[in-house]
Amino acid sequence: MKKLINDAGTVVSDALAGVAAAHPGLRVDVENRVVYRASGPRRGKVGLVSGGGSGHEPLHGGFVGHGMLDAACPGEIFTSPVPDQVIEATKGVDGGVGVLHIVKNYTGDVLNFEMAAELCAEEGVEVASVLVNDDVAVRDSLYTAGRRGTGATLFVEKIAGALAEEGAPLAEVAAVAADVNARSRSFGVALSPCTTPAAGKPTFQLADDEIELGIGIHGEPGRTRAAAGPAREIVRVAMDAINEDLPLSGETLVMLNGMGATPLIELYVAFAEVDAYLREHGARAARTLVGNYVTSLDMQGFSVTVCHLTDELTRLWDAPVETPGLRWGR
Amino acid sequence: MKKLINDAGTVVSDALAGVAAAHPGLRVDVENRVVYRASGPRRGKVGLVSGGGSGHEPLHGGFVGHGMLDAACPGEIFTSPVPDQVIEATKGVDGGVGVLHIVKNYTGDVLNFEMAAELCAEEGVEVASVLVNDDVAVRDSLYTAGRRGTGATLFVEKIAGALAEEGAPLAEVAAVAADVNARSRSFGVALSPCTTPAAGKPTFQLADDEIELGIGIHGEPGRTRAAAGPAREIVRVAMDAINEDLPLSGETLVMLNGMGATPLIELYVAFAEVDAYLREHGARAARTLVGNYVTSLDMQGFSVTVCHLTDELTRLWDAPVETPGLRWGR
Amino acid sequence: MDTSFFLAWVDEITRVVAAERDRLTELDAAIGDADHGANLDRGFTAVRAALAETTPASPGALLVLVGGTLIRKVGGASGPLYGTAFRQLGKTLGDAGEVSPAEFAAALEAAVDAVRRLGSAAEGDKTMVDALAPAVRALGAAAAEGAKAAEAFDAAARAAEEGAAATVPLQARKGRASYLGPRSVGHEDPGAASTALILGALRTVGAR
Amino acid sequence: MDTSFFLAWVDEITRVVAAERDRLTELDAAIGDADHGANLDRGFTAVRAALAETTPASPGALLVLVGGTLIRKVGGASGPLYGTAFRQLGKTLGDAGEVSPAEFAAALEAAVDAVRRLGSAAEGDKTMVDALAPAVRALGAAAAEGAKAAEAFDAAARAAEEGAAATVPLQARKGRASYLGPRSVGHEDPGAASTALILGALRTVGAR
Ligand SMILES: Nc1ncnc2c1ncn2[C@@H]1O[C@H](COP(=O)(O)OP(=O)(O)O)[C@@H](O)[C@H]1O
Ligand SMILES: Nc1ncnc2c1ncn2[C@@H]1O[C@H](COP(=O)(O)OP(=O)(O)O)[C@@H](O)[C@H]1O
Ligand SMILES: [Mg+2]
Ligand SMILES: [Mg+2]
Ligand SMILES: [Mg+2]
Ligand SMILES: [Mg+2]
Repeated sequence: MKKLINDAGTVVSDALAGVAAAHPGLRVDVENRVVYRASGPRRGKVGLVSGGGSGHEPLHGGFVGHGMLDAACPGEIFTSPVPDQVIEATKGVDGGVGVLHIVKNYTGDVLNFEMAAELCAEEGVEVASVLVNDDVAVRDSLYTAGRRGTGATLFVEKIAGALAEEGAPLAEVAAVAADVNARSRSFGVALSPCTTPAAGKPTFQLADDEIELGIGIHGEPGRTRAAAGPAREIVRVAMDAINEDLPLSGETLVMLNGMGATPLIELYVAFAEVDAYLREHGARAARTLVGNYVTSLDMQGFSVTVCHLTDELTRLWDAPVETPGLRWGR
Repeated sequence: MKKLINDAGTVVSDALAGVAAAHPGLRVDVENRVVYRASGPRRGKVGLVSGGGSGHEPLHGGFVGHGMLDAACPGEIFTSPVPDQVIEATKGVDGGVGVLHIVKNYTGDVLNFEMAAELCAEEGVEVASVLVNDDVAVRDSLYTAGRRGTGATLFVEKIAGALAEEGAPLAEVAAVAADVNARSRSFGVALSPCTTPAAGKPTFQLADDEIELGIGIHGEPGRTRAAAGPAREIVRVAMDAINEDLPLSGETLVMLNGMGATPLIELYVAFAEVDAYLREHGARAARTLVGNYVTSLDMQGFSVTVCHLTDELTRLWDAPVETPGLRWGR
Repeated sequence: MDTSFFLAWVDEITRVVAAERDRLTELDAAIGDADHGANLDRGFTAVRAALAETTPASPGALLVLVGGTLIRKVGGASGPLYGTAFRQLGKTLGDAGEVSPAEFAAALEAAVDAVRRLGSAAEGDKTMVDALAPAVRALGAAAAEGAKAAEAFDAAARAAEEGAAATVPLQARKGRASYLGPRSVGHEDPGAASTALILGALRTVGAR
Repeated sequence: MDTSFFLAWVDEITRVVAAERDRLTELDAAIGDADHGANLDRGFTAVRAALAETTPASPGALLVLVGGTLIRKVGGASGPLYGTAFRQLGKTLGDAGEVSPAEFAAALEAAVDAVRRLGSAAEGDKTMVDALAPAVRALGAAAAEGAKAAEAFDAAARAAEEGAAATVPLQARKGRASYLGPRSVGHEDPGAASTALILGALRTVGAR
């Protein structure tokens, strides 16, 4: 394992110091591990708080800023944050009209955010939560912890963030967040495992002619192992899984997301196949993102996330956003 | 080698198809391998053309758009483009007041752009060239091909692009480009080699406790091999090399650039060290970029580029830009 | 058993968790996200630090402090779950200065119920509950028969170890391992393994 | 030597470049950017495609076409350099239908001068010039002594091979390898190696 770090135990706080130095638009409480907008809460605006394990950068800290999150709580690498962080963040962004927690559906994230929400409610801050669970590789049944939250998290943060920026009330912001999640599906593929600094070795082994299908964003193996093949075929597997779950049609918002160590040129090769697949199925990539957005440390691979748009969602997607990881319109 | 591609021979055109599908603001001539702004040339505006081998994405195609390049010519992976591409692009962006070629200082890039420039001049298009050579790992002497062009290319493209957008004449645009280059210095470090699709295996071997210091962006080994160490020490080596060449002071524009396979969280860890180094030396990171901007396929590692700012350069850096790889102000 | 007994237990847990940290993380790498060892190690290191600052007045207060610290420092699934377990254990013991094996057995039962409520995992779902539940039963039975602490804790530790080992052939239905479906079969659940360590620590201290 | 002789030369270059593609790329991986084999293979494949469309009327026209195609298809340093070399070779030969060894030797000298002008590399800089220059001298000497084509080309090929081998101990002063400084020592220059292949192909065809 070779990592550009000082010490496996201080990666998260060292990185937060870097985030603070790099982005004057953010205020980073390194001690309590919360990333805020430097501008602070706005009276009358619903606050948006998200968080989760670190190692998925730019998610979530890179999406704090105008038109998106008000605060992010980074946990240890691949470990959900603790309730204290979420409480601190929630109180810190409260503009008097409530706070939305955007929580990816993992047992740890759910439990820690729930504990925090209860305590915040006791202290008089109104909190609503949206659970993101877009990963079609996991069956949402009694026999699993339910679908994982992956790429759609970014869509939820952006679109709910835009609506909150317009001054919509908490219930509406929570509703659009839930709607975006309901309209989104993801599927991920790994060409290589990743290595956490703490473990110091890859989370699994893959032969040179094997890939993992249906992976999440925590270096876990996928549902199945398959033979490596051309991008065209791998993308087809991912898109078939998405299409079977929620048939593709009409205008879509599509993210071709790199897992952290895949060259951008390869992501574009894959995106060309995604685009061709959508056309074949009578759908259109009306809005697109291609790049590293919801990563898994140094994993090679990608995920595709498709959200079925409405005019209103497109409008909110297009609204100005100013964060380290996503910026347009200002 | 595992790559998300269809075929080693078609990577560049397959990726260009993806670029075309992902970015409606671009017009991609896949056949002739030129990426243009969809809006076409603007009468009275100096055109900016850059290019070079592929494998460095988002450089250069990702920097085509308002406020930056008018066209980019992607060559094969790590191979400079051919004159035909540059000629096509130059003619295609000519707004009647000349075109600036932004050329990284590699023998191949220089020769191919020179041939193209000669032919364009013969056909009546005024062409000026700026050579980017910011890499302090290479001594600029009779005994080398001169300093390589690396990270400063992005600074040159952004700042010269902003001036061109304001309608400045070719001579002024070329002068500011040369000035940015003269004020910029870079140094790169590899934690791992990269693998080109054509070669199919890593360009060099590194043990688990070794790094390469003074690398370029083509997977070549660096000037020296050293023992791996904490980010703090590695960054110090890079910053010392930069500081010895052009002593740090005052306001700077700093890019902490990932080589393609380094997690963003690690880049932030390194950036914190860069920031600390600058403060120690009485300089300040007034403007910053942290992320994958000038990459080397799937290489792990980073480069730092520092540009000494003036008020005018800061103003041009802050001017609106709208490209796939860099966007603000619109 | 008094506060110093439970302090010794916490010390012993801290020691074994640190010693077994890599094994726990490897178990988690196979069917989870490779952080369980680091999570618990961080948590109990923080517990030790907290105990260096204050000495709680009773076993109950001590265990509430342990639980609260785990909740505040661990994160992940195991932080709230173990944190809740220790807090419930402490709360149920109240402020008594001395705790009998039977009282401890009853409190542990309450703790495991709290874990079950929070995580809604049943036995057989391949989680820490598969080690906790049999341990509680063994402890309760031993206490009901009037066993000494050393014997009762030995029974509980053995039951937890057997419960952890019995997770190997199961397919996970809760936690991250459930994402793997049938591929989760053949691996020991990391949380069940850490439960076995925690009850093993109780045996060690009980045998002194 | 007529057009068909040079056509055969080009065919033979195409064949050996394809066969040695990986070796050239490996040489380039060691001190460059691992593309020299792919570059030349792409270039000569394009040359073959161009020749399938038109048959040039003279050796000169053929070689100008080869050079132009290399410039248009190869890129990198070697594209303009080899392209210029072939173009200059063709231009110097003019539109003569038959070429003598002496005429070819003179044209090759002009070609190598053009490469030197374009790349401003001198002998000893560890580039293709280190194979081209001795080959031109050997060819010129043989032609001046009135050697047959077969003998003259054999001398040129041997000189190129020796020149390429002699680049191994050199420190590069031009091209990417120069970035490596002293670390470029101990490796054969890929461009010198491909020059040896190109002149080796001339020998092969001359010996038929
Ligand atoms: N719903 C649940 N109920 C009980 N225990 C659970 C549940 N989900 C997970 N666990 C336990 O937590 C362990 C994982 O802990 P840890 O790795 O620290 O957290 P995370 O899964 O968030 O990375 C699992 O091995 C399992 O024993
Ligand atoms: N200035 C120069 N003059 C002559 N030959 C050169 C010069 N620079 C590079 N070369 C030759 O080009 C070869 C590299 O070609 P190639 O790998 O195709 O291009 P690139 O270096 O652009 O990747 C070198 O091995 C060397 O022989
Ligand atoms: Mg975890
Ligand atoms: Mg090259
Ligand atoms: Mg875990
Ligand atoms: Mg090369």
